[in-house]
Amino acid sequence: MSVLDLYSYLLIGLGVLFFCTGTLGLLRFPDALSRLHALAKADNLALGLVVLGLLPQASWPLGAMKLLAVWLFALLASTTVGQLVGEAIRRGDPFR
Amino acid sequence: MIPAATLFGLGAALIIGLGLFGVILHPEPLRKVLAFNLLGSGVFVLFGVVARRGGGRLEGVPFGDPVPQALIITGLVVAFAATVLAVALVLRLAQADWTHADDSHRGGQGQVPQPSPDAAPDTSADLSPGLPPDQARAPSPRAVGPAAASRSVPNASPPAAA
Amino acid sequence: MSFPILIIETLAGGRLLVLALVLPLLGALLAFSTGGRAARRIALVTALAGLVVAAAIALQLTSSAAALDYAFGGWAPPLGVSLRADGPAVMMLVTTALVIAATMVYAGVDFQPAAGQREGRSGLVFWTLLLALWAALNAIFLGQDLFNLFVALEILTFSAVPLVCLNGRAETIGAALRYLLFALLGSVLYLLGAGLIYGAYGLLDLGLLAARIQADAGAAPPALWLALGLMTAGLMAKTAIVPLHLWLPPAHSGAPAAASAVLSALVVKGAFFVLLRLWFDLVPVPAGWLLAQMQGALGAAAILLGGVMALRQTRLKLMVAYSTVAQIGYLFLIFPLAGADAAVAFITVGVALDAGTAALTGGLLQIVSHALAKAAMFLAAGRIAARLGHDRIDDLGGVGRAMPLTLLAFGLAGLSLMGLPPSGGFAAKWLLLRAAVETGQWWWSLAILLGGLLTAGYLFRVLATALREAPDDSAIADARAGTGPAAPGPALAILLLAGLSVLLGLVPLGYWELIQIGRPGLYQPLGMVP
Amino acid sequence: MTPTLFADLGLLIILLGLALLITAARPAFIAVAAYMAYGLVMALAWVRLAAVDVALTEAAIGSGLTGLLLLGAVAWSQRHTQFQARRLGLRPGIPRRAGAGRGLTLLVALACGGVSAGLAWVVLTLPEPAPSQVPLVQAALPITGLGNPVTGVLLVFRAIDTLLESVVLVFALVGVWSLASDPAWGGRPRSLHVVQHSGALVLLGQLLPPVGILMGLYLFWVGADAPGGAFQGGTMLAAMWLLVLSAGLAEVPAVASRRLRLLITGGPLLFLAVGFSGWAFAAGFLGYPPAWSKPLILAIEAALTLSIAAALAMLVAGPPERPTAADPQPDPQPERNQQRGHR
Repeated sequence: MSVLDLYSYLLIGLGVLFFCTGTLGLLRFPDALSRLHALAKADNLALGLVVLGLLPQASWPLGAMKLLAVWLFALLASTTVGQLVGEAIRRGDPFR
Repeated sequence: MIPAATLFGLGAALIIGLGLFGVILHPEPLRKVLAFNLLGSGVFVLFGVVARRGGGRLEGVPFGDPVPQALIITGLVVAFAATVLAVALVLRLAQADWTHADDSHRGGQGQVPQPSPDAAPDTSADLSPGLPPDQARAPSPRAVGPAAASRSVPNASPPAAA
Repeated sequence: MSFPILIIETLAGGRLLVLALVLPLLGALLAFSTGGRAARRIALVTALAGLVVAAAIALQLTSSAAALDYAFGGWAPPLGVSLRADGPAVMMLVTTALVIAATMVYAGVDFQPAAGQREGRSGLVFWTLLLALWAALNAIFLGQDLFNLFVALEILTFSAVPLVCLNGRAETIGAALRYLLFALLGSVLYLLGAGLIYGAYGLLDLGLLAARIQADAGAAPPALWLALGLMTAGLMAKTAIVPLHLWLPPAHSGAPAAASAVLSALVVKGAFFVLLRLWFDLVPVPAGWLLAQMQGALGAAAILLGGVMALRQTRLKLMVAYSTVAQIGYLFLIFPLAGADAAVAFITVGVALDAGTAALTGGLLQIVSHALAKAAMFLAAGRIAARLGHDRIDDLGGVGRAMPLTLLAFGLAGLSLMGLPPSGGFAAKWLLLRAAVETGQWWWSLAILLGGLLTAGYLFRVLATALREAPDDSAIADARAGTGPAAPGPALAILLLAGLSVLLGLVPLGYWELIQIGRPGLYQPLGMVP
Repeated sequence: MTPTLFADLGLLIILLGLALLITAARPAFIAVAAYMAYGLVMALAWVRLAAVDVALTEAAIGSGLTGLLLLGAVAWSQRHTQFQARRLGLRPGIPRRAGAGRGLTLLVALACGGVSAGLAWVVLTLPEPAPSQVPLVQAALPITGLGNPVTGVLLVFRAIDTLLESVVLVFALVGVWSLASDPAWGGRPRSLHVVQHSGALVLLGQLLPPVGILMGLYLFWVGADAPGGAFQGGTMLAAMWLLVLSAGLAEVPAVASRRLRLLITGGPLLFLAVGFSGWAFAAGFLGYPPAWSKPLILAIEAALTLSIAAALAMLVAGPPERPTAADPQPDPQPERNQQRGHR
């Protein structure tokens, strides 16, 4: 196992840990807004860590750029969705 | 040892059973549509299993039989079309059930105009004798008057995708 | 296993098959994209072309006495997809073209946009989807590939369902939704079966599959039997055989008459035709003896239940719809009868028939004569309802005086449904009856006879009422006073369909050898007795 | 047990759990959410089954568009039922329908279990080695000039299925439109723009489409030689259009629009035209002359991609509801006001 592999394992493991934390928050927090918070914060960070961990394993430069793009788009999407869900909660739409 | 394809095949068998159960027994039409999608997905997985079994490995990379795979793609698109049509009908039915007094002459002349005064309270009775209770009928709001009903039409524009 | 990849295009006759499939498709796409009043004109032109193509295929088939084949793009099955026109397929092609053309004449200006409007909803939908439905039916009759047949069945569903609720009333939308759910369940079960068959054989082409299955007869894998069971169940839901018939009466009676005619006459037959292909082309029926007996039992139940329900209806269109449930029952008698000991032979009107051939011929004749008669009956019922403003059977008094041509057509169609000589329905039911007697399965003949009595019961009730004088205060008095001379087109179209369903019975039985063209091996050919 | 088999088992357990949730969850919203998650996990399963083309289609259509559609439908029917109930002074809430009796439930469950058991048995007894058409496709693919065998099957060997499938979308659209009311015919589908002022959505609607359109075109272009193709690319384009529509950055076209209809039928019509040309220049209907096959296929796929994108987006948009005459005003929202007033 090379140093790079060790680095990958470490970061991906950390990412998984954050994913678990986020899910725990989703399950245990009392209201919708805080659950949203837990998901948006922890999951984006977790995905970022996983992507960083995978970077040395990907082909350079195309694969790495694709991985980064995935993270970027996931950030963009989750931010927007977080906003929309937050607005819906404030308006009191039937979904809660 | 069980190969992965067989494992997915067994899973598909279970998913198909679940979907079938939902399609036949779920009382709400939208849930029937959902179960239909689940059932279809199980069928597609079975095609995928067949494709995987018929494939092999090329330079270490696994590949499947492209024929069933192409059939799945066609099937997915057709299933989507079916879902859209079913959902449109469900929504239209929900809308119409609240406004069923509003049935003046639409469509061609070939239709039979219903003598609405006597038929209005329960138009379904003479059209669906012997239907089991789980048939797709939305709640029938008998209290709706024609005036109230026609007012609700513009407001009731179906959904916007969230 | 080795197959050729490319084959040379067959003779021009094969191109006709492509035209039969593609012309209505092209018509539908053009009708949709141009829209407006042009949609109807495009449909009529397509109908004319379609009739010519169907007739040309029939001519080609009878003159060459061999099935027509076509492989798309020159790619030979199993890699490619092919079409095949054998005797039964051509019978269905011609019947479909006739019924659709007559329906178009009947619909006439019904679905035209209102004055000052460029395009109306019902018009665009009706003309586009009628053509789509036609394309789907032709694809089903000609299809030789299990998956290609699935896509065709789906197009059939998608074009038939919106026609059911064309008038937009709540109860017809409910009926359409129920129909769609039944049809979709049927399709998905069919697709599942097709997948299992591919898993077992790696083939989808009916001809190649049949050869393989017969080659290893007796050692068929379990996948084949499960697949056939699932596909049969799915197709039976689409055919509306009892007890899967619940969707049919509300759907077929709620649709506008022009649509009802096509739905009842043709659409249910589409699914049934695939069932025939499976049980006669893919596996010979005797292989599934128990299943064939069960199918026959469902058929008998449908004949009786449909008849009784039709007798109890108070609305004309609903009665005609229940009559469809009953008439479909006769079709399912083919399975036990044609599957019986094929060595039993008998001689009838100058033709020697083995029981299996008699049953199959009778069944196909039943499909055709019922298609013509039921289309005529629904169209006649539609005209009566349009004229009277209602279709309550008890208040039909005076119709015989006011609309004699329409009632005549209704009566002629009824003749065929009851199975009275000399109609096509008589020939069909008589052949089935003989097959039942000759193969010692007398219980089926009981169902056939009882079914005929029930049919006579509900039809005579309508005819007797319609021939009574109208009470002065009835709608018919107003209707008679209010309407000017109607265009003769619709009435003549109905009369043509009804007349054909009767005349079918006068065609010499030997001529139905046509049915055997392109179906080698499974049955002994008909022999003419000098 | 090898690690990959362990991963497959995990994937399968998640899928089955979600399937159970889809069937049994009481609130429809949860069932739909579970279905969307199911679709995404299923896309992974497709990769495991060595079907990347299918994985892309599943993620795009099976999970994405179908989920979007069902979610919208559930939201609407709940809001609609609550609104109507309040208006009529009934107790708000969704009335529960009577389910089937216990005996019937048991019977159906047994039948479905039987089907499952039969299928499992068949899966275990499928012939070994599995029959397949791989050798045939491998032998014939070089003639087509394509590198992706799935595209070869879809657009060359089984082109008729693909032609019919593209037409299915057109007819399904006619069916959906047929549910309009007569006065609304020719008008526009309901506006997808429901969220009044959402800066985030508008920003996404401006940022994402250029990238998404590029990706859609790439998916179509690469389909000839690698996973991708008209359906995947078309769905991507449809998704971008729907995003722009729901952000309120563009207006849904009217169903009477000739341009829209030509866009929708253009792909199938071109496909048919090329098909007929096969009679003159190739081995038959839907055949391609060998030298021209790749450019012709790409042309068909390009037209199909656009047609599929338009058809899918219009399918999700639904039947026309607003006569064009009453166009300029935004959709009135009395329904929401009503709800506010009641709270």
